[in-house]
Amino acid sequence: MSCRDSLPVSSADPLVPTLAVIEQVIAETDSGLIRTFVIGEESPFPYRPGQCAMLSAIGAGESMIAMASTPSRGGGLEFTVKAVGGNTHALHQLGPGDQVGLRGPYGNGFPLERLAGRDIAFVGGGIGMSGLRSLVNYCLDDRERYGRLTVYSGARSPGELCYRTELTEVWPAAPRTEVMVTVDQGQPGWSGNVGLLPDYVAANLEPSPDQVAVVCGPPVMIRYATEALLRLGLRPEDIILTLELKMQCGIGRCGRCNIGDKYVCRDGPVFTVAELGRLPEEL
Amino acid sequence: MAITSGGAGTKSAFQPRIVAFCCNWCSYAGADLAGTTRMSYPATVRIIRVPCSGRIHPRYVLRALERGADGVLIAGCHPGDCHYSTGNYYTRRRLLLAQRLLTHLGFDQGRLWIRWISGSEGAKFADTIRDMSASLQVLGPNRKGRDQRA
Amino acid sequence: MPDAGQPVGYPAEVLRDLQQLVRDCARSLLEQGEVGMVIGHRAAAPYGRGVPAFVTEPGEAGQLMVGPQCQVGIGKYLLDQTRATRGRVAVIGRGCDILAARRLIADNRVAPDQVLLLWVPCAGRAVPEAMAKGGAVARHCLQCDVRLPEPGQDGIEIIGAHLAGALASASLVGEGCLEATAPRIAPAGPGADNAGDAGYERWSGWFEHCLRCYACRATCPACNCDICVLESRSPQWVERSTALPQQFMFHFIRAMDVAGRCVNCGECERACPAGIPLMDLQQLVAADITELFGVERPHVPGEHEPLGIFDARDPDPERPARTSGGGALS
Amino acid sequence: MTTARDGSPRRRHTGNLSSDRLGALARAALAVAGPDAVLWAPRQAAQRWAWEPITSPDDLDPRTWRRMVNTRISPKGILLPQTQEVFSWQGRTPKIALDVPPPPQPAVILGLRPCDAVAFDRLDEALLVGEWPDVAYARARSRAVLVTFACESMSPECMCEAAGLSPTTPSGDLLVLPAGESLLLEALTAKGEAVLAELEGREPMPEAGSLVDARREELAGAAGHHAPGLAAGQDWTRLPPADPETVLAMFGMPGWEELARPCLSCGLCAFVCPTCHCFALTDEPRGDTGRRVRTWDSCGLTDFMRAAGGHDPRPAKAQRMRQRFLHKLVYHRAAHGSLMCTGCGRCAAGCPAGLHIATAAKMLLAAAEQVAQDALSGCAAPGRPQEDPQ
Repeated sequence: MSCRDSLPVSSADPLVPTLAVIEQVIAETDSGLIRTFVIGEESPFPYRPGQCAMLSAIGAGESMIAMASTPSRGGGLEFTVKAVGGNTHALHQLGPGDQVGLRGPYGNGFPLERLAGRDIAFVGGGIGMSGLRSLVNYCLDDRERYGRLTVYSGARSPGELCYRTELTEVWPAAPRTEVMVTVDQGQPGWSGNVGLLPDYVAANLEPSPDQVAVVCGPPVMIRYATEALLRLGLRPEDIILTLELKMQCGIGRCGRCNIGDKYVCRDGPVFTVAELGRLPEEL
Repeated sequence: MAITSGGAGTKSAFQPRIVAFCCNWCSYAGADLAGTTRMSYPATVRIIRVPCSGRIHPRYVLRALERGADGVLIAGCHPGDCHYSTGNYYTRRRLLLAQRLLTHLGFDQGRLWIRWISGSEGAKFADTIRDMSASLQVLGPNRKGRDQRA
Repeated sequence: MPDAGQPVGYPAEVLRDLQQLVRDCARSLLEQGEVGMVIGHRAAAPYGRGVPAFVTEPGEAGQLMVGPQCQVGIGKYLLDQTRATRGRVAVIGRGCDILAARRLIADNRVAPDQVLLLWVPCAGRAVPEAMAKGGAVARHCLQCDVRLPEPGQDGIEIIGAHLAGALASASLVGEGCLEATAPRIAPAGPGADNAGDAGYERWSGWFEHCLRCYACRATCPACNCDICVLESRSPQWVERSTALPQQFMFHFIRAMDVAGRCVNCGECERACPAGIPLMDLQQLVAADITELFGVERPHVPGEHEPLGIFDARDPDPERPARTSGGGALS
Repeated sequence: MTTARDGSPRRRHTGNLSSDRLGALARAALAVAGPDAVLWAPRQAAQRWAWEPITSPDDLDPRTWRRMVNTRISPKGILLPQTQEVFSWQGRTPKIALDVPPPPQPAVILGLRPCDAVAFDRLDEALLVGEWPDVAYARARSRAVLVTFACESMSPECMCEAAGLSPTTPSGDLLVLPAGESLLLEALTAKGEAVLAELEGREPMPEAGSLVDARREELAGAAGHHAPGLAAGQDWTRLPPADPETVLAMFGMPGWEELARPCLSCGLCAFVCPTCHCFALTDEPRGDTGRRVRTWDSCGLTDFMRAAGGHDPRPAKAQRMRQRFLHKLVYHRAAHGSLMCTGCGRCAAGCPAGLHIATAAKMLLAAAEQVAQDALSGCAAPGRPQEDPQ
C-alpha cells in the first residue's frame, strides 16, 4: 500500500475537537427540549448546507448535528439540538460564554448544483427541519437561482414546531415561496392543519416537471414521505434524503453508520432515493 | 457536625479516606448524634446516606475503592432492628460474601468494614471511624483496583 | 465426522448407544408433536466438535450427537428459543446444560411448562485443541457432580440411565491431558500464598489480558438479564477502557451478580479468549457460600437463591465467624 | 530491479542467517525503528501463545515458534491499542483546556504470521485511505517494523488460502522463511532493506535469493497438509463485491436467521480479529478533569448501533451478524479491492457458539452464484437461500 508513504503523522488528530464558545442559546419549542445554539462569531471552517459537525459538551460525549445556519450569511454556526441522550442533555445545560468541543464539517451536504433551476419541496419533520433550514435560507439568499420553493414542516404538536418566526413570517414573505405546516396533534388555538406530514405532502404537493424534494426527519417519517413522493410521480433521483444513524467518529472510520459500503457520516448524510435503492436497506 | 482532624499522627501522616454508607434510619442518625454531641472522629470520612443497608450493592464498595477511598464502611441497623424488618439480614449475607470475594482477588481484608450502629450509638459511630482510621493507617493507602486519576 | 481420536472417558459402544437413544428420543418427541424444537449438539468441522443444533423436523434428528466433543453449553438457548418457537422446547443435554436450563426457570426467565429437559449422562467435555492428541477434559469437569443423571426430579427425564454405570467408572483423565491437570487457584484465606499482594498480582496478570468481549457474560446461564449493568452508561459502573481498575470492576461485578446462581457449567472459562481462570473465582465463591451459609451444592438451582434468603443465625461481621477456616472477618 | 511492497523500486535483497542469531535480527530491526523502540514477539505463557514485549532479544529462540501455529489473540493491538486516549481535558467551562497524548513508542513486531502481517495492510486501507486518515494509527504504523515468519504448519482453523493468501505470502517489511537451522530473509520494503543493511553491518551474511525461492515453494506445498477445515476448497475472492444486485441478493438471503441462531451476541470474534477496527469514543470524567478514550468495539454487541433515543437499525442478532460477514467479505472489498478477512481463523476457533465464517462464506458464494446463473438464464430472481449451512 502506497498510502504508508504519505502517512499523515504530523497532522492533527481529526478526532480531537477545537474549543468554541456559545454566543447565544434560543429555545425553539415550548417544552424547551429543542434549542438552537449559536457558536462563535464566525464559522471556523467553510461549509455547505446539509453538512454536519460534531458538537460536544466536554465530558458528556459527542453528537453529530447538522448545521442549521447557512454559509451565505456569515456569522456563527447554528445548531438545533434536541435533548435526547447524555451529551445533548449536557449541551442544554450550557449558555452563552460556555465552551463546547467542535469538529467538522463532515458529510457531503446537499447537491446544490443539481438544485439550481428546480422547484424544490422541503419536507422536514421535527428536529429534521434544522438541516433544511440551512438550505432554505441558502436558496432564499440567491433566490433567482431556484424555482418555486415549498416548505412542508411537521411536528408532533404546535408547541414542538421549530423556527416559528421563519415559518410564519420570514419565509412566507419571500418571493415564490410557500410554507405549509402540519402537526400530528392539534391543541386549542391551533388553526393549522392536523395530520401526519407524509399524508399532508401527498394531499397538497402538485409536482411540476422540474420538481425535486428534500426530506429530513426521523426514519419512519422518511420512509413514508419517500413512498408518498414516489406515488406523486417524483423520480427516485429527484428525492433527496438526509439520513441519520448512530455516529461516533464522523469521519468514516469507527465502522458504525454504514449502509452497505457507504458510511452515512462521510459519504452521506445526503443520498437520493435512487442511490439508496442500490444499497442494502438498513435504516 | 463536629469533626476534628483525628489521629495523633504528625503533619505528614497518612490520613485514610473512608467512605461510609449509612442507613437512613439507624446509622445515619448515629453519625448525626456523634456530631451533635461533639464527639471527635477523623474528618476524612465521607458519609453517604442510603435508605437501608439493603440498598448497598457490593459494587458500591469497589467503586469507592476505585475512586480513591482507602476503606469502606457499611453501617446499618442491628440485625432484627431493620426499619424494613429484614433488609440488613440480606445485606449481611451479601457483604460477607463480597468481603470474601475481595479477599480472593487480593484486596486487603481490612478495607471493608461492616458494622451495626443504631440511632443512639453516636459513640459507636465515632469509635468505629477512629478504629477504622487507625487500622487503615497501618495498612497504608489503597492502591488495589484504584484509578490513578481519582 | 473427522476422526478425533479415542475420546477420553467414553467407551465407544456406550457412546454409540447413547447417541442412538438421543436421536430416537428427539425424533419421537418431534413426530408426536410433544415439542416444537429439540436443542442438542451436532458435529461440525473442524475436529468434529459438537456445536448447537436446533432440530425442528423429525427427519433432522439423525444429526444429533453426544460425547466429549460437544463443546457448547446449550441450556441458555432456551432464553431465545422458547420465545421464537411454537410449542415446547426440549433440551437434550448433559448435567451442566440441564442446570443451566433450571437456572433460567428458577430466575423466571423461562416458564417450566415451555420446556422439556432430557438429561444424558456425561464423561466430561473435551478441550478442542487437545482432541487431535486423544482428548483432554476441561478442568472443571473433574470437579463436576452432575455427570450422571439424578432421578426423580420434576420436569426432567433421563436418557440412557442404564449406561450411566459404564460412564461412572470411566476415567476422565487421559493422555496429553494438560488442561485437566492445571492446578486450581487455592482459596486466598489468611496466610494463604494467594492472599494479599500475591493474589492481587495474580489476578492483575489475568485481567490485564481481558478483552472485555463479553463472551463470559454471553455464555453464562446466570447472566440472563435483558439489560446488563456492565453495559449501562447511566449510571456507568464500568467504563469501556481496559485500564486495570475497570477490569477488576467488571469481573467483581460479574462474579458477585452470579454468586449463588452460578451452575458451575464452566462456560465462562471455556469461552474466555484470554484464558482467564474464571471458574476459580466462582468455585471460591461457591465454597464460601457453603461455609458461611451452610448451603450445600449452591450450583444446583433450588427454591431460593442463597443470597435471596437469610438466616438470623448467619455469621455476623461483628462477632467471630460461626465456622472456622474462612478467617476472622474485620 | 523490481518493485517493493511499498512501491519503491529496488534490487532484490536477501540474506541467510543462522537460526540462533535471531537476536541480532531483532536488534537490527530495533535500530531501524528508533532508539525508544519496543520489541514484540510471541511467547508461550499458561499454555497459550501471546504477544508480549521482549526486553532480552537474545533469549528469543525461533525453534520454539515451530510449535506455534499462531497466537490466540491477534497483534493488531500493538499498533491499534484496545484503549487509546484521544485527548484529556482540565477545568470546567468556560476554562477548559485540552491536551493530546504523546505519540506511541515505535514497535518492532517480530514473528508475525503472514495472515497477521497482511491484516495490517487491511487496517491501512480501512483507517488511512481517503480524507480524514486515522492519525493515531498512522503514527504507530509509520514507525513500526514488521518482521513476518512464514508458516511451517497450519491448524484446521487456518483459512488463509480461502482468503487468497498463503503461508508464505510476502507481507510486512521483511519476510523470514525458516529452513532447518537457517532463517532465510527477504526484504519487502525500504524499511525491510534498512533492517537487512543494518544486520549485514553486524553479521556478514550470504545472499540467499535461490534458497528463498526454493523454500517458499516447499512451504507453499506443505500448506496442502493442513487438516480439513470448513473453508477447505473455498475461494472467497470469487465473491463479486461491486455489483449492487449481487450485494442485495447476499444481504437478502433468508439463511441469515438460521446461521445466526447459535450466536450469543458477544464481541469475541471482532476482538480477536486482526482486521476488525471499529471503535467507540467515550468520555471518562474525573471531577474537573477527564479524558476521551477510543476503545475497540464490535458490531456484534447489542448496543453498537443503538442511538440516543433508542433507534436501532440492527436490533436482531441475524442483522448484526450479517453486517459483520458482509463487511469482511463484501463491503470492504467494494471500497478497497481486498477481503477484510485474512483467514487467520481466530474467530472460528474462539467462537463460544461454534460459529464459523466459512459457513457464511459458503452461503454467500452460493447466493452470488445464483445471481450469476439467473443473469445468464435471463430471469432476475433474488438469491435463494441455502437451507443447511453444513
